[in-house]
Amino acid sequence: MPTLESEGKSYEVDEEGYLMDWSQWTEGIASVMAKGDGLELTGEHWEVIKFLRDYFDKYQIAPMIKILTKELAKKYGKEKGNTKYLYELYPAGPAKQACRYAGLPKPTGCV
Amino acid sequence: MPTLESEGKSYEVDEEGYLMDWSQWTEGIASVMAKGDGLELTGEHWEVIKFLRDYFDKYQIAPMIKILTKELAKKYGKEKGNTKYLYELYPAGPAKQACRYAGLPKPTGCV
Amino acid sequence: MGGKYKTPMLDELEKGPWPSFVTEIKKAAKRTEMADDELGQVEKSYVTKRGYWKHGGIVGVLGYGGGVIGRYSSLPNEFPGIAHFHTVRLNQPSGFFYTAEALKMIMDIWDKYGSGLTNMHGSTGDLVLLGTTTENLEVLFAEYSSRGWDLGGSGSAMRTPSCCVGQARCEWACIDTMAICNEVTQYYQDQLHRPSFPYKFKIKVAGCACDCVAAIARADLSIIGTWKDNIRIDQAEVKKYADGGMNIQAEIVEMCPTACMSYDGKTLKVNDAQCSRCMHCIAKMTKALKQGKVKGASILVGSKAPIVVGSLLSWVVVPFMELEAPFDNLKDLADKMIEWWDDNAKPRERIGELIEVKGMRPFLEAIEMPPVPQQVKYPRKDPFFFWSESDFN
Amino acid sequence: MGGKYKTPMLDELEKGPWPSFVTEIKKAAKRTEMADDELGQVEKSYVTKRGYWKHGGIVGVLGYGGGVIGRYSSLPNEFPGIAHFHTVRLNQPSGFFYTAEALKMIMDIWDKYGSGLTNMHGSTGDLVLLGTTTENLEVLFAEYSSRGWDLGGSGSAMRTPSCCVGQARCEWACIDTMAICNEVTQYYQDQLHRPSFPYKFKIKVAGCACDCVAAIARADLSIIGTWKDNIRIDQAEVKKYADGGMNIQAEIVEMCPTACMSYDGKTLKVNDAQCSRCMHCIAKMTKALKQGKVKGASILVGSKAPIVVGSLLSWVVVPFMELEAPFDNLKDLADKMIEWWDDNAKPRERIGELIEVKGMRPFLEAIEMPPVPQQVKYPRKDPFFFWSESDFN
Amino acid sequence: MSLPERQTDIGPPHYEKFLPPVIKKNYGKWAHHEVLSGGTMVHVAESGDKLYTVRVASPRILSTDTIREICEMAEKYSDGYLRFTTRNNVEFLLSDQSKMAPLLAELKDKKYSVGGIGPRISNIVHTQGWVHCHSACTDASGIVKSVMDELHDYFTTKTLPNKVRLAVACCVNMCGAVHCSDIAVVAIHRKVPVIDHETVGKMCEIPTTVSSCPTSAIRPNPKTKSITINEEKCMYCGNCFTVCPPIEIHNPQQDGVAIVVGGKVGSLRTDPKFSKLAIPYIENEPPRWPKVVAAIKNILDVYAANAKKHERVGEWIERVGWEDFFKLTGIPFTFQHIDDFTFMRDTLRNSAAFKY
Amino acid sequence: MSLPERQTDIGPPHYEKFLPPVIKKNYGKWAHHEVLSGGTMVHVAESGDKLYTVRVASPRILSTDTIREICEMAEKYSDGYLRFTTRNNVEFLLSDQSKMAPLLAELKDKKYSVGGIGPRISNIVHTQGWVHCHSACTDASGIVKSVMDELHDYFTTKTLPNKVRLAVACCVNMCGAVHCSDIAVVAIHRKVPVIDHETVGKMCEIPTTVSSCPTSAIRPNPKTKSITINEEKCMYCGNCFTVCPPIEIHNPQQDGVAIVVGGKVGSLRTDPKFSKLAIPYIENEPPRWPKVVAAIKNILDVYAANAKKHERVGEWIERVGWEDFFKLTGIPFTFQHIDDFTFMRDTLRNSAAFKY
Ligand code: SRM
Ligand code: SRM
Ligand code: SRM
Ligand code: SRM
Ligand code: SF4
Ligand code: SF4
Ligand code: SF4
Ligand code: SF4
Ligand code: SF4
Ligand code: SF4
Ligand code: SF4
Ligand code: SF4
Repeated sequence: MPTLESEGKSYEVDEEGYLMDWSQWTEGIASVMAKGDGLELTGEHWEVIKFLRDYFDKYQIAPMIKILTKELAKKYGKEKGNTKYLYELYPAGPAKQACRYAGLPKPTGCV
Repeated sequence: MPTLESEGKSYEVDEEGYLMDWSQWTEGIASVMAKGDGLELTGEHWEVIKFLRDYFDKYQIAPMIKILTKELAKKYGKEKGNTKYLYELYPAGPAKQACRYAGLPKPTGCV
Repeated sequence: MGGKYKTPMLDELEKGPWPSFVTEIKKAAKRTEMADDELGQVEKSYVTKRGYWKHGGIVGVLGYGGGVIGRYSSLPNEFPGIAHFHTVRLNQPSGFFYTAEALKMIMDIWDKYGSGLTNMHGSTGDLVLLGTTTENLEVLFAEYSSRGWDLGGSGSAMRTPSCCVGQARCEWACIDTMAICNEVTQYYQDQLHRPSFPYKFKIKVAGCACDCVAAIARADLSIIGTWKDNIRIDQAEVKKYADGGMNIQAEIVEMCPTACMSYDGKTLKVNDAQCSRCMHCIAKMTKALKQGKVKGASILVGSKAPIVVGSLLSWVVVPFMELEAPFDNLKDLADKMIEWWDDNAKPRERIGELIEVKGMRPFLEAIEMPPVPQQVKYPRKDPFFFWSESDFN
Repeated sequence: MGGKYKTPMLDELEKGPWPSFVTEIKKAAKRTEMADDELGQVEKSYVTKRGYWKHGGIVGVLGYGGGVIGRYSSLPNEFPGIAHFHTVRLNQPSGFFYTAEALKMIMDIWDKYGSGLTNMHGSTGDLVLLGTTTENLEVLFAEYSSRGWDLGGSGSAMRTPSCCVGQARCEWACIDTMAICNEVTQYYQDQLHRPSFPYKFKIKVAGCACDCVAAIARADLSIIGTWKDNIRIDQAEVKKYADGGMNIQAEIVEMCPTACMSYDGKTLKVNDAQCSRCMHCIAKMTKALKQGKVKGASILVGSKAPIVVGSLLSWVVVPFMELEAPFDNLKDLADKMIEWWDDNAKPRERIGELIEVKGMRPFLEAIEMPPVPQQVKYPRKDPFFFWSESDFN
Repeated sequence: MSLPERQTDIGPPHYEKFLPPVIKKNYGKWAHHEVLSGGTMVHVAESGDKLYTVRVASPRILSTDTIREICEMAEKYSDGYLRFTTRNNVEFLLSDQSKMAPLLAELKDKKYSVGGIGPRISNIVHTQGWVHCHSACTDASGIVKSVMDELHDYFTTKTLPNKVRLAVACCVNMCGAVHCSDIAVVAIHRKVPVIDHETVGKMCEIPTTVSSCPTSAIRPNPKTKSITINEEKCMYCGNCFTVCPPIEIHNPQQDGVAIVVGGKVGSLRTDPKFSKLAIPYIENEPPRWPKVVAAIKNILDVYAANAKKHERVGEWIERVGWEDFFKLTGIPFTFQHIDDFTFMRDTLRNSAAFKY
Repeated sequence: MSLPERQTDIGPPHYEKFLPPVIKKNYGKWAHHEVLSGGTMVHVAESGDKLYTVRVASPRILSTDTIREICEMAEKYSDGYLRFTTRNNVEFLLSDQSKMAPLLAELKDKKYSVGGIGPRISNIVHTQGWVHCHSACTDASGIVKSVMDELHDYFTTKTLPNKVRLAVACCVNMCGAVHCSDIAVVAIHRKVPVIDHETVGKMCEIPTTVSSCPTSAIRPNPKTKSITINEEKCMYCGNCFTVCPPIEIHNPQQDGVAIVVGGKVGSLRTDPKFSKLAIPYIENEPPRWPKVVAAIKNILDVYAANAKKHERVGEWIERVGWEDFFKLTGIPFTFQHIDDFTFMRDTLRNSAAFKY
């Protein structure tokens, strides 16, 4: 099983880099993952990660994209409420990057 | 609205003598009702009333006759576990007498 | 007595050729205050477009838990005669046969203690006596029962069974509907008079697929006569129908649901292996076609009115069963059904509803019937199904 | 390369007249380790009766959220060539038309970066390239997209639309299926590549009721060609069919579902008011019968596979709609459907399932369609139904 | 007054006591029958014996006077033997053909309607309505009388393609086989019930009330010790009222009736069928419900004009399609017709073939 | 290596680029067609132009080599034009009739199967199976190959009453139109899934897993932070596994296939139909699934012997009745055949008329 190192600790991840245990997540992990993709996490990135993390804490599921974009629009302004914006922030897509950085369970089934 | 007097208090009942508010029930009420029917409540009568009352407290519904007879059999012996026995105790029937004495809501709909 | 109320609305319903219930109430109102006040209250309902009855009451006779429907006017001051207006259900004789003598006796007693109004009959089958008071119930019961008439069912109990006229008059009765109806009524006397079921249970018996008692639509246990062997054809009579102007091709052959008939202008043929015994051809050519001789009944289960899950028609569970007096096989089967239902149902859950919840399998296992294709219109579609350990052997 | 594994089980499947997928894998295995390890793993599955794939992964190309299905062997040490074995979905051209030149180009690139195996085509319609590694994905995408080929859909997104051959070859195509398919594919590019729906959404277009693309069974939005006016009959051609040995009475007239045809041995007639445009007679007598000239499509909604509530066939929502390029009315309608679905669905809820939960009314109101009898096989049975304030006017 | 000695669990008298001798003799041995007129028929036994039946309309609510009158006629013409049918008609059972004519004459004289046999309309199955039931949201007897006055000829003489079974249910409890009738009236509510919270808490079994609701619109409300109804989900069935009287479902302004069509019970030709919704609502218009009468008449006329011989209403509709039923009858198709209850799925059309 | 410039959202190439000139010219103006043999047909345009189609079987899993070989033949005989059908066959599109014979000869030579046109069996719709899918509980390609070897004559030459559409689903996700096929194989599980509780808690969305279950067999278990399955209610659909990988549903000893029959997609004659359960379980027997092959052959033979011309499998069964289907095929009727899922109600027989 591959691992990921952050702040001196090592975490199990799967072959696609998703954390194997969502409860272990730390902000540091997100940063390390982003670095791996050559991304520097800006405040805007953190807005998304924070929303995902809060939503997951509350509902134990990842939000549908629609909800994510709606909420981003509500909280941070209309220009942030669309998939185009999300893909600009996370070029590999919200599932592959934002959810992964936020330590959410790997999305399933929807392929 | 007719009333029923017991231990110095007066209680609203409907035209068939059912208590209008099941929460007001007291043992005295049961005795008064029985007297009205010319019945003297024995320990065996109270076994039934007690079971009905406990069941209602627990589930907020009257038990099905089947459950009543089953439970009587279990608690007080097989010979008490049938409708014949119930009708001997309460000649007008468990719905009309036992439930009424126990202060349960009037059975509905099943006519 | 009578004539207390002006009833312009109801009077309208005395016009026209169909017999008028208003006239009937008025007749009784001449003799009883009950009927007169009933007339007044119904007139009021016609004006205000709403009923004035309180929710059903619990009244009855000693030793019984059913047979009487309690009813109280919600306007007892305005219509004191119907402050109490209970109905008494007398269990009808199988097939609704009477003699004038017996009926008159029933009426005489009713006139003494009741409103003078009846329903001949209630929808379940009882002879319904419409409107009396609580204090008259014991008297009425003593009068009737001492003369051989008992009460019918009500409440969460076995309900009064009923049947079509059957072999008493009908050439198509594959089973003795009246004997069966009478037998199950007698067999379930205790369950009929002392409610101890999760909800009501109705039995109806029809002699053939015409189902003149609507058994398939309104009985928890529907017993419908049928046969197994070949339809018997009298070609000479076929010719008479043709000569009489019947278009046998269009009216019979083309309406046969299994397309198993043929007619060449002379001989009418049935491919019996394909016949589903639907009764159409026999019913329309009763002189020419007769059922086979191996007769019995199909047993269906579960029909009911729409509340709660939507109306149900009964489902075939035993495709064919011979039924001869004293019908022990039927009583056994009914006992098993009721036991399973009783053990598993929630309050106010009919047997058909329970089968929907639990599935056919536990029910069939309880009544010891194997699965057969006749039980389904078609097999399941989705590939989701259960396996028991017993299936793995 | 190739031949790493003994495959006695799979070798059995090279026998017999039908073309063998094993032979195909072996061909590729001669050139790629991927295909060779695939062969080995499948052989192992045949022995142990189980698959060895990990649960689907999330891989893809930058800027897109779909189009690639991640797949990893659960035995990467035993079969390292398929440690990664992702599929790439190339969006097929409408109607699955190709030139040899285009296809060869696609194959050349695939040989460079993939397993050498394909599915022609995937069940949704994509040209499926079977098996590559994560690092090759961007390269493949650059190669293909620069040559005019884009990825298809996957995930909770618009899926690759598909259609029957339609007017390109078929005399019965009432609508230009390929143009419609191409148009909606282009119109929904963003939704196709960037999943933003509650679940998948599929569109399929069939030119007539034969439904050669199974649109009614496996598309959230099923578009099926039809016509409104009278069937055109060429009696001379009818005669030729009869002369050729066709039993017109049995094969055509008696199989017409509405019984609206008649044939007297000479003239074939259709009572057009009764015809349901089922296509049977036209399909079996294509030279003699032609559809009417007022053509368009029926719009149906909601079909899907059995998970979760059981399989669904699509339901008629718009009985008839003219469809001419650029098909704005269709795109409008689809937009409204998707918007309503998007606003109301739970995650992983298909539009058909949502309609079952919410009822047809809110859906029809959302797409601004009035209720019409064509939407139902039959009206509801039980007398339980809703009223809105708007109904009380 | 001393009462006669009561007996229990004796059941009904045995039917044999009431069978005329010709029936006893030929019981189970009938050969065939023939319809002689709209209200008379003869059954012929294998022995050659004959039984004549004269069927007479009844309003079902009968006074003891009328029953006595009927009994007297039975004594005069049918040796005192009579029966009632499963649809509440009266049948005189004659073994002596010569008594038919005088019986018919006396019946005519006394304004009884003779009919209901053969491919006709028979008595309308119906129940209590405002006459006796707390649950009624229309009156059954009044509608029956009004409809049968209008269709009277179809009872006595005129024929139809096949039997047409009519029924009236005075509420959705449907105390009859209304749900499988050729044409039926079923009374409905259209407003969410009004709850008397204080009384509910005192008088009702809350769990029973909650589980009574087909659409799970009811939730217990621990605060009020009563229940809450989700108005969005309620479709006014009144089942909560049945189990808990203080939940008032009646609304005289909005209560009314729906018309359902195409049901049948027998298995002849086609399987038994449920009736389906034709007209979702007609207001209550006592005393003669003219709109209801007209609606039924219209459907019946269209059926009579279009069905093939022996086709029941539902069989005719299924042959021509519901599209045509609505077209031919001119009845508007509404959202209410589209099923959204438990079993909507199978009612929606999933076919590319239909009519316009 | 520098990559060519990627483009996004361009969609597929326009189909017009790939249409042969005869199609472009006669687009939308075809008059009729004629089936020439089991695998060839001609379409005639209003203009009189003709288009010849030669249809060739494909295993759907195609190597690039084979595709190149096909392309080469297309270049030789059909000016490079070809297409695939919705059932994954290859079609050569010829405008020159004289090239038909040599094409057919070369195809024969290279052991391609020509067929699938007209009232025959065409390619079996199927999906990934063990070749690529984590969800598979059988292999699709192996069954397809085994069945088509057996039924090969029905693809190439022999005719049937009508088209017979076969399909194989390698799990109940049913990635095809399996649920509406004349005869189809669908792979099923028979055992309650085994849960790896520790991993579930860490890796799965619990609410999603709970709501994935069609029978509500799954409850969250806050103690284990995982879920609990009510074994009584589970009918092994595997949907929980789809959304939560650590729920292991596969069981090689018990996994197998069911056979369903009688579905169709077109609206000709009768409405589209779902396939219904014929055989609830046959074990997996790789490599050639002899019992599955025999079962399909048996059903097909009985259909061929009993159906009327133009009747599809489902139409034939509905005409003779399911009672007869089981009798004629000799397939035992089991508890599994009786629906007990959501829509059981309409599948149970509610009629007094049926066959034995
Ligand atoms: C008297 C009778 C109507 C009549 O005028 O003929 C009748 C009258 C009532 N029925 Fe009924 N039912 C009567 C036959 C039926 C039938 C028909 C049958 O038995 O063949 C049905 C449909 C078949 C069925 O059982 O499903 C029927 C289905 C109901 C229901 C719905 C039950 C269900 O499971 O869906 C109720 C509601 C209930 O039980 O709470 C009901 C409830 C009632 C109540 C008790 C009203 C209530 O909500 O408590 C009615 C009392 C009316 C009154 O004041 O007199 N009645 N009821 C019928 C019994 C007379 C008799 O004994 O012969
Ligand atoms: C590749 C393909 C099968 C094939 O070999 O052709 C396929 C493959 C998968 N399908 Fe599918 N589906 C494919 C067409 C279909 C179809 C047919 C169609 O689209 O016409 C259906 C039935 C129609 C429908 O959508 O209902 C279909 C219904 C499903 C379902 C059930 C969805 C439902 O709502 O019931 C699932 C389960 C899921 O979504 O989680 C599913 C899930 C899957 C997954 C992703 C497995 C999973 O559980 O996550 C499969 C990946 C297999 C793999 O490893 O390659 N696949 N899937 C088809 C797509 C190829 C393409 O793009 O052309
Ligand atoms: C007297 C009665 C039985 C009883 O025990 O009381 C009865 C008696 C006969 N029925 Fe019936 N049926 C009687 C209620 C029914 C019912 C039940 C109902 O309406 O609630 C049905 C089911 C209706 C349905 O399917 O919805 C019924 C469906 C039939 C049929 C089938 C008609 C059809 O083609 O669909 C026949 C056969 C026929 O008419 O050709 C039939 C035939 C007969 C025959 C001819 C049987 C015979 O040989 O004696 C009897 C005289 C027929 C007539 O009245 O035209 N009887 N018949 C019932 C009379 C009710 C009434 O007063 O009108
Ligand atoms: C090529 C193809 C369309 C495409 O875009 O690829 C096609 C082409 C034609 N179909 Fe089809 N159908 C094609 C898949 C289908 C499907 C879909 C499927 O099988 O998944 C169906 C629905 C099947 C169903 O109902 O379950 C289908 C149901 C029909 C029918 C209706 C048959 C019936 O009587 O039920 C006809 C009419 C006929 O055969 O008389 C038809 C007729 C035709 C005609 C004659 C139309 C025409 O005039 O060109 C074409 C040649 C017929 C033939 O192959 O015998 N086609 N046809 C598909 C070939 C698939 C294959 O390789 O075998
Ligand atoms: S159900 Fe059959 S046996 Fe009974 S009366 Fe009707 S036709 Fe005769
Ligand atoms: S009984 Fe019905 S199925 Fe049998 S031959 Fe007569 S009409 Fe046909
Ligand atoms: S669906 Fe109709 S138009 Fe399309 S190919 Fe098939 S037959 Fe032709
Ligand atoms: S298209 Fe169908 S319904 Fe219309 S005439 Fe032809 S066969 Fe009959
Ligand atoms: S249908 Fe309703 S209103 Fe009429 S009698 Fe039955 S319960 Fe009462
Ligand atoms: S009327 Fe019916 S639907 Fe409405 S709350 Fe009461 S039980 Fe529920
Ligand atoms: S049917 Fe099941 S196993 Fe087969 S490809 Fe689809 S999801 Fe995978
Ligand atoms: S396999 Fe299906 S039925 Fe069983 S627990 Fe999982 S989701 Fe539920």
